[in-house]
Amino acid sequence: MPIDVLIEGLLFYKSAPQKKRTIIKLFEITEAELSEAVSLLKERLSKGAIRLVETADEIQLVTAPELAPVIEAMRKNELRADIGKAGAETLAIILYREPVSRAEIDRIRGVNSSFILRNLQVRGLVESRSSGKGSGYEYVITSELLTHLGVTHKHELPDFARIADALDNFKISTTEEKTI
Amino acid sequence: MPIDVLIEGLLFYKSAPQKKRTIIKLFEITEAELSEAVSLLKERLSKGAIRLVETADEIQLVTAPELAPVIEAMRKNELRADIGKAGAETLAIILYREPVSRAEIDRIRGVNSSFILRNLQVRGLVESRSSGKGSGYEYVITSELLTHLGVTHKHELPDFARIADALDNFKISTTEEKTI
Amino acid sequence: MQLASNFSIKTKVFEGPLELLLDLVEKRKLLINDISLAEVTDEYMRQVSIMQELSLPNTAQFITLAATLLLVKSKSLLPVLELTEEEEASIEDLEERLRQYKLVKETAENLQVNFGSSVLYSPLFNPPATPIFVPDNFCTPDALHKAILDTINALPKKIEPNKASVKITITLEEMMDRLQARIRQNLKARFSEMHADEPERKVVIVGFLAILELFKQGNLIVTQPSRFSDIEIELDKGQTPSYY
Repeated sequence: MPIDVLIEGLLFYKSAPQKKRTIIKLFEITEAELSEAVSLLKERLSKGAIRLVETADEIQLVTAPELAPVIEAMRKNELRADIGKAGAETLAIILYREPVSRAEIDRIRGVNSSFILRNLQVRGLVESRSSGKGSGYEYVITSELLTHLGVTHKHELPDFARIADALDNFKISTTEEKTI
Repeated sequence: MPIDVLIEGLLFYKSAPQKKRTIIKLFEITEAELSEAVSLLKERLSKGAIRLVETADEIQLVTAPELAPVIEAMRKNELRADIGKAGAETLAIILYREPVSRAEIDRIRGVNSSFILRNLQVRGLVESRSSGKGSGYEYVITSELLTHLGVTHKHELPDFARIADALDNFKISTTEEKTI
Repeated sequence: MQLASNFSIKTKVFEGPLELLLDLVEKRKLLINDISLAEVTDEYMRQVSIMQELSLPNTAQFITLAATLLLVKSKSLLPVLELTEEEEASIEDLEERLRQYKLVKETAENLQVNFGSSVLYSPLFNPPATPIFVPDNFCTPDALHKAILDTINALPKKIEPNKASVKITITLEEMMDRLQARIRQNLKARFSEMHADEPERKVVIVGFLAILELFKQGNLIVTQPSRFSDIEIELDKGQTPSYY
């Protein structure tokens, strides 16, 4: 069976985000095969009501943006969630700079962000994972965050490349962490 | 939006059989339009992992029969794996605090627990019930698990009073912090 | 109670020093550079001293940034002031950080508006009507007791009082008062003598800035006989007889 069909079946059956790592192991495929299958699947789904959301670590099936008003009507007077000013700043930093450490988030915002980060994790919008190097943690976005922003990939956000580049290009001496 | 896409979105989102009658009313279409859209949708889906099954009254999306062995293997794997540290923590919170809302479980653990809660429900370890107030659900331990644990009274649980205190104190201190 | 709510209406609460600084620069429709930073230093210091009086939490982190701002301002009032390489770098750093924060803030505003406006929905979860009961090794009172203890140990501790190592607690106003009193006694003081016993570099800078403020207001005569030599300070008796 084609890999893209296998992956579609898995995602449909689970109806939740799945780690790419897990899929690669489960179907005994390479990273390249996964990414090729994901492209094929995205293309095939594009004519219907289902979309594939993708982050660096995970993929998930969701409804197309055009269906949002229909489903919202079904969910009835549900409150629209607000993430707050501090939450939005923290999300913006993670979204455009991931993977990013807490020290880096704190430095950019000029304040301690641990409470906000916990809150964003509780809401399933970001995840922490061990950074590989050393004992530190780094933060990445979840596919859940992208679904709330109405995009299937972060590159679809308006101006993504420009903002990501600009945020990378500030000349700041990162050794100076005394500011917090 | 084409009717077949609307119907696909609805079936995908609900992930349960839907009455044809209800769909006709919801989208203000005729019976003929419905059956034409259903044919179109069946045709379009035929290349992927999802199929549309139809009875006299209902329609539903399911995984393709060719995938049955794969899905069955996955299901068995899931049930064979243990619930893990995260699963145990979530289960323990419900055991000591029930009935408890997802929001409170998330707040205590500092991460989003929704997928873990699904797994615990699929395994028959916890169940959700409507909380009465508002739209929320609360979680309780199933009677099977209580029997399995041999617990007839919550106060017999090790350290019950001290743990209840610690969690109560945490609840108070977090509701005071309205910093976001 | 009444007072407190009045205060919160008049004064925006700033979560961090960069947010306050950016707000001051943008209120004046200025670009981010050394000139605009010098211009907003007084207002920044004023806000920080209000925060200090109200004993707001996190005031310490505002004061750290104030030290760099005072450097910027000193340099702008007295261009001959020599800054060390490290000080120059900290000023450039502050400008870059402020520009970066400005971009983050603007991006965040868009994010906040878009968040939830068009959601991609994942399928609803329908719990099984008759689940099969599959307990595992974690499903014993002891294992769950251990799990709940781990959970409680991992709960975030109450936020500790800020232990940032910022010792400077002197405000600009206090410094100016102290300075005036000393000058009244000595009539003529030397900058180096005045601060010889101050171990904290930042206090020296605050003091220096206070001198420059008084000079600007016409209360002092400041002379520096030659470059790098000591700065001499006198009270301007002619212009401000009211001081006697």
